[in-house]
Amino acid sequence: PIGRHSTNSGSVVDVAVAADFIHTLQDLGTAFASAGGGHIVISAGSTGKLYAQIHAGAPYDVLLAADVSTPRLLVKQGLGVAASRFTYARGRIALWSRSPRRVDNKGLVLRNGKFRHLAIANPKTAPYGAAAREVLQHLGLWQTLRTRIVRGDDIGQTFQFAASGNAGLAFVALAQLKDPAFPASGSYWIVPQKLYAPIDQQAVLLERARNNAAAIAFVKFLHSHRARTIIRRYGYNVD
Amino acid sequence: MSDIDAHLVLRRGEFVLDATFQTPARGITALFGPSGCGKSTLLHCIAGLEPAVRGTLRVNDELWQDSELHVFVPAHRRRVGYVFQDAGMLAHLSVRGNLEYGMRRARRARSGPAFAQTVEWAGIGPLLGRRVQGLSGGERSRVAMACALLTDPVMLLMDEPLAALDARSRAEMLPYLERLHSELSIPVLYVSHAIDEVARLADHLISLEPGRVVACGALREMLTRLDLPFARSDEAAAILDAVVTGYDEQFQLALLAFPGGRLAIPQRRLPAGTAVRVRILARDVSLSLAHHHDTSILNIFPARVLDITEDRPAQAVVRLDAAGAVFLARVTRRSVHSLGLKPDAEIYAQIKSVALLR
Amino acid sequence: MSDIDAHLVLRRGEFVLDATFQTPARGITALFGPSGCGKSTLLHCIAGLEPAVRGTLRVNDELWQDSELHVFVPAHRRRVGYVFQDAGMLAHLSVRGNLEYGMRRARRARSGPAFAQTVEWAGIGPLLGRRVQGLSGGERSRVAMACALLTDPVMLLMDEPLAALDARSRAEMLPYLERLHSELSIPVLYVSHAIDEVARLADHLISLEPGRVVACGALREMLTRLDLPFARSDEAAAILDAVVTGYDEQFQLALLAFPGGRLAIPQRRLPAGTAVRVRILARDVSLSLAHHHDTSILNIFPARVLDITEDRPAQAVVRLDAAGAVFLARVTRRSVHSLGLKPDAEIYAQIKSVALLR
Amino acid sequence: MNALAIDFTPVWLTLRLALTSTAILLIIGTPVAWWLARTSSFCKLPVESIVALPLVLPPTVLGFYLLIALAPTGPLGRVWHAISGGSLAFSFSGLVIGSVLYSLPFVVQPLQNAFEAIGERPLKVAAMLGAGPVDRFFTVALPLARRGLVTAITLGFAHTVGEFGVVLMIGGNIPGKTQVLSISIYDHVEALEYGRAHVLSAGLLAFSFLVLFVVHLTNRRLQARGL
Amino acid sequence: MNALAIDFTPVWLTLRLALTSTAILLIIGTPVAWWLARTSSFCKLPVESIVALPLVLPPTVLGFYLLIALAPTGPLGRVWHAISGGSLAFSFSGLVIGSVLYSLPFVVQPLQNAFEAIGERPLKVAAMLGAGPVDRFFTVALPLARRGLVTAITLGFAHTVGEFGVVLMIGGNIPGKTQVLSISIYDHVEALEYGRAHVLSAGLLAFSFLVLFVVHLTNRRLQARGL
Ligand SMILES: Nc1ncnc2c1ncn2[C@@H]1O[C@H](COP(=O)(O)OP(=O)(O)OP(=O)(O)O)[C@@H](O)[C@H]1O
Ligand SMILES: Nc1ncnc2c1ncn2[C@@H]1O[C@H](COP(=O)(O)OP(=O)(O)OP(=O)(O)O)[C@@H](O)[C@H]1O
Ligand SMILES: [Mg+2]
Ligand SMILES: [Mg+2]
Repeated sequence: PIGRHSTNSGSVVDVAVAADFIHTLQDLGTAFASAGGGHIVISAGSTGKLYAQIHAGAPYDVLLAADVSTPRLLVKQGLGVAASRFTYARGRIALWSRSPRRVDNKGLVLRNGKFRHLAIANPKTAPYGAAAREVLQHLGLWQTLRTRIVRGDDIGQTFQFAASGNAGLAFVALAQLKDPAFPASGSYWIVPQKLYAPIDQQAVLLERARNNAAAIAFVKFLHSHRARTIIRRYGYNVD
Repeated sequence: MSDIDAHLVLRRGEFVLDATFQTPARGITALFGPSGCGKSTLLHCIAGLEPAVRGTLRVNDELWQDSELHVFVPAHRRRVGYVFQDAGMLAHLSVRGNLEYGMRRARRARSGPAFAQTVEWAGIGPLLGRRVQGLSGGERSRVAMACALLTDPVMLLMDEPLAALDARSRAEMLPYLERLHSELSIPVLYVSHAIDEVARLADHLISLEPGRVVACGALREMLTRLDLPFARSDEAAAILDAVVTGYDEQFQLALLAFPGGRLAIPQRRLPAGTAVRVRILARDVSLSLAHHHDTSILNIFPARVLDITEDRPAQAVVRLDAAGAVFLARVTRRSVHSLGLKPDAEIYAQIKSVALLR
Repeated sequence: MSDIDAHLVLRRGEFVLDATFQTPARGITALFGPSGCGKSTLLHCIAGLEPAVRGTLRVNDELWQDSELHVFVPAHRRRVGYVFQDAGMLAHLSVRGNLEYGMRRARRARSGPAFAQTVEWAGIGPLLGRRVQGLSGGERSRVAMACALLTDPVMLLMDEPLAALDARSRAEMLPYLERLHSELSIPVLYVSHAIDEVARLADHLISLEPGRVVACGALREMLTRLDLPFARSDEAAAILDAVVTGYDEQFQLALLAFPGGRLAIPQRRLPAGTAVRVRILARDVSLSLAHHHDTSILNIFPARVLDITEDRPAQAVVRLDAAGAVFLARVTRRSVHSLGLKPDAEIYAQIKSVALLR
Repeated sequence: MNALAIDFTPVWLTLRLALTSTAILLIIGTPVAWWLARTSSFCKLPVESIVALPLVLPPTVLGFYLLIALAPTGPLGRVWHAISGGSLAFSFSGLVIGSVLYSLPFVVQPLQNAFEAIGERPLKVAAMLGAGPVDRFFTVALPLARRGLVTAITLGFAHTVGEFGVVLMIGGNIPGKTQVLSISIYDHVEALEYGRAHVLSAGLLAFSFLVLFVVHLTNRRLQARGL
Repeated sequence: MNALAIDFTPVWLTLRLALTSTAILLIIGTPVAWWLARTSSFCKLPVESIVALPLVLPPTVLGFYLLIALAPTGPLGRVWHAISGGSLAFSFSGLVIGSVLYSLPFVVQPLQNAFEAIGERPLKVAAMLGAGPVDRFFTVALPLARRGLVTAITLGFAHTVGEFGVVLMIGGNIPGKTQVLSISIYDHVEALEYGRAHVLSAGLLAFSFLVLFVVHLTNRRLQARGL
């Protein structure tokens, strides 16, 4: 694949990122640049869409996916550099309502609260959705709430459902609530990790950037303490 | 008194129509005037198709429009039958569709026979299933006339309906048009630029100049008034009332009497006593000093010269009086001179042909 | 020999046009026939606007169409000027835009004066800036005629161009149309249902019945042939060639001579020796046994009866020969009887009016 | 479960949505188009532009604003709640509103053009044949604008079928309730289930081709008979 | 960074894309519409339906298939690569192809209707005034189809501006290269940057309103002078 764009622009790294991580990445980019790394160009999209694009030769150097399976698949198909694959963040979900004091710190509102709609991300396409389903199944509410669940395309939409007041409650990414730039009001319950399988988000260096020093440097940077601090600040767990 | 009483004003670009006239709401009133003088526009106004028109319009004691009183009866409630100059029809319907469209919306349901009869008259039977686009010019106008008649209108507006017809079709339709006003007893406003058609059909005449009405009155007077264009035209004619007195079986001539004399005209049998109306074209009248019996001209009678107008370089119009009946003769100035014609001269009028109107 | 040579076949729904004719490619050829007989369709075929037409068409030694040889000159290359029956124009252009559209695409660039002159003739100067939709019926046809002329065509096709005109505008345009064939020297195919117009304008005549050509030839012969509808119509006329011999200043009469006698007609001065053509309507001719000098009829000369056709119940057409000039008289059967008319009878023809054609 | 097993609920839902929306689009769009074609009010220009506006917003963004409007606290949602007691977002009614709003220009513009092309003439002729304004509209204007109507139906229907941004946003992707075919295909693509996406897409194309073909064929038939 | 600071690159990119696509849409769509309006070939019906088809696929799905076609290994991408040496997917050219394909029905259908409404008559009149087929097309058919042209431009332009499903898929949301305004707004909404989304949306609406207003105004002016 030939990308007219970044073949010889050594100091530019094209990063494809899952939508939930975009603000974190912006901060990381600033930090990377100030550390003398280079400039990163961010293309956001859902992980599924990004996969299809990479498959079609998209000029991305690094993928920060929202799941594990996509980077794994890319590596398997020879589109990703196997050695570079690693979990850069572990997402956490929270049950959120825009009304203050609506959500208690045990999530009891799910069982006895009055709400018309509960928004979750589409479990089929979004890892956060799958996690939300798991939580509900764990609590034994998946069947009872079935008719009240509305599904956003991704956690961005899920957040909008609740933020616009159309859905009383929503399972959103903790990162969305912790975002320093847009602190959310209302009340939330950070769902205990034991209720769902970890939402591991993996990064992978893409094959076309195998020899791109700046890209390699960026992936390395993600491992750094400085990067981890930033990521943690957005509500992600990092190993 | 049932009249059509109009005072209508409309501005359209640079053209201003300001028409005031009154005409009886029965019989046929011809609208006559040069191209672009506003005849079609006037019909549009009367039909209610020009919302911008100001003024008043009263038909048959019904007020159709009064811009002071904010009265404006919408077009479809006026129930006029309109034959447009371009024979406008509904392009998405067949000929039959067009005919039925108006018929179904008529005041009174028209009977099947009325339909069959109208189709028969207009000679459009073979066209019924056709789309209106393929029609020839003459076919279009015949269909349009049939459409207008089938709406059972209270008034007919016809904009040069015969202009696209050949002489034969025209001759076939004229008698029916003539019967319209007796049979249907609805008034007809009839635009035409053919004086012979007007003379033949109309009872009343409205003469237009660009934008305005210059004269308006009974056809007969208007035709012989030397201050109006009719008497001066090539088609100048007089109209006389006569009574059928007999019939010449051998030569199939109807014998008529009028105050000034007798007329024999080629005509199918008419019952004696029938009142008829004949038209005598000025150009068909020649004058002689003596009564000659050896000519092919059948109709010769004595008359007195009323006046002589030399309206053209070489020609004159002579107004004649035959015992009260006024008619016109177009002769050369040379003949005026050689025959010594002057007012009150007694001469013989030789009439080459006479048209029976009805 | 430059001719228009056509053999054209077209099917349109139930109507089939199968027209074969030959006419000289100069002067005016009239297409005459009843409504719906295919006159407009024939013009369309000649113009190249009917791709479905089969057959051959040759104009001026150029092959415009031969379906055997797969020759079909596209419409815009035929360079004909076409005045459509509905005076079709380009609705998105002003009157001036329409005129210039054709002018710019003409074979030879037309000069400004040609434009001004044509506009002047058609009397459309005040309309130049107008949109074509607002034009009255008569205005439309005048603009359409001017458009067609300004394309500098090799042939003109005119579909009832005067039908929408009033008598005055018609009279104003006729002389110009008459001059077309001498001045422009291009052939004109002229559709009309008015025999008088045809008689006045045309050199040749193609007579149509629904779908086919029934006769085709020089106007003069066609008009007096008793087997054709012209001689039997009300407008039956004969055409005579004459020469100007003098002028009566006092009464403004032109004096003409033709083999059978002399004619005096109201007319502006014409130089002596000019060859002219006059039309004598059958209905303007009366017959007498003696020569009467005391009548207003100026033109009287001796003639011999050729034959008599009693074509109507009460009337007959008498063909007359005045020293080789053949003309017609329409008289009643009674006059035939009372005057004892029969072939070879010697009589006097009294001619009420004579029209100078050109 | 077979990898290509397909749930047909979205198909019916889509069909229902497309038919309902198209019907409502015609009901709303036709008078608007008629008014626009015939008015010379100074409002014409702004209204024309406003009708075309929903087009320029990305559907998801339009959906976002609709979501705000339809929310129980939003202007539309409040009215609706007062009337029906229900909520608009995440309901079929909401989907219909979204689709109608988004597809309106495709219905109004062709209709308006068609109405304008008719001109005054046939309406005058019909008036003279005794037809009142409403009568004229149905028996003359609509038949003569048939081509525009067909285009309006085609574009409106197809666009509603294909629309998914707005629908996804205000529908909440609830299976059996607001999950229409387009979303369902989209989900398959996102979930990398390309096989199912291909099958559904092919089916959708074939079906739509059929519908459009039938619409155009009907149009032709009518054309052959009428205009 | 100010929360409402706005990057204008997407705006220019969008404008460039919309103008290019509209121009290409007209160049491609006009002959197609003309052919459809005048042919009586049996191909007409299928072609009409095919032109309308891209509409029924959700844009992202259409984009997905386009992506496959435009990829260096795909049919179109391979040809393009052979010709230009570049890649179609994720390039401006690719965006243009996608937008054109997706907006084609909005351009073809109104134009086709307008061409059909003209009828044979004016073309015959023009032929008699000496105009050949091409001349007639430009001097008669196009001016008479002006209303359809305006609608085609309006719908084509607005739809390209608002389109984002296809563009997101085949463009890859690359800032400065394929990240158009619609995607950028979408991103802001997704990233919960509602403030910026509002500002951009309002700007987009205002700007588009202006463009549409000008188009309609021009149309009116022309109408007043011409048809
Ligand atoms: N929109 C307009 N702007 C300016 N003048 C107009 C407009 N519409 C019509 N006219 C003019 O109004 C006048 C009257 O037109 P109208 O059609 O009534 O004439 P008419 O008497 O019927 O003529 P004709 O016998 O030729 O049909 C014409 O001179 C015409 O040019
Ligand atoms: N599409 C069609 N289907 C069937 N018949 C048609 C079609 N188009 C025209 N015709 C018929 O062809 C015949 C010839 O039409 P055309 O217009 O040439 O007549 P015309 O001689 O010009 O008559 P007019 O003097 O009335 O204008 C008419 O009888 C007409 O009805
Ligand atoms: Mg008129
Ligand atoms: Mg004709």
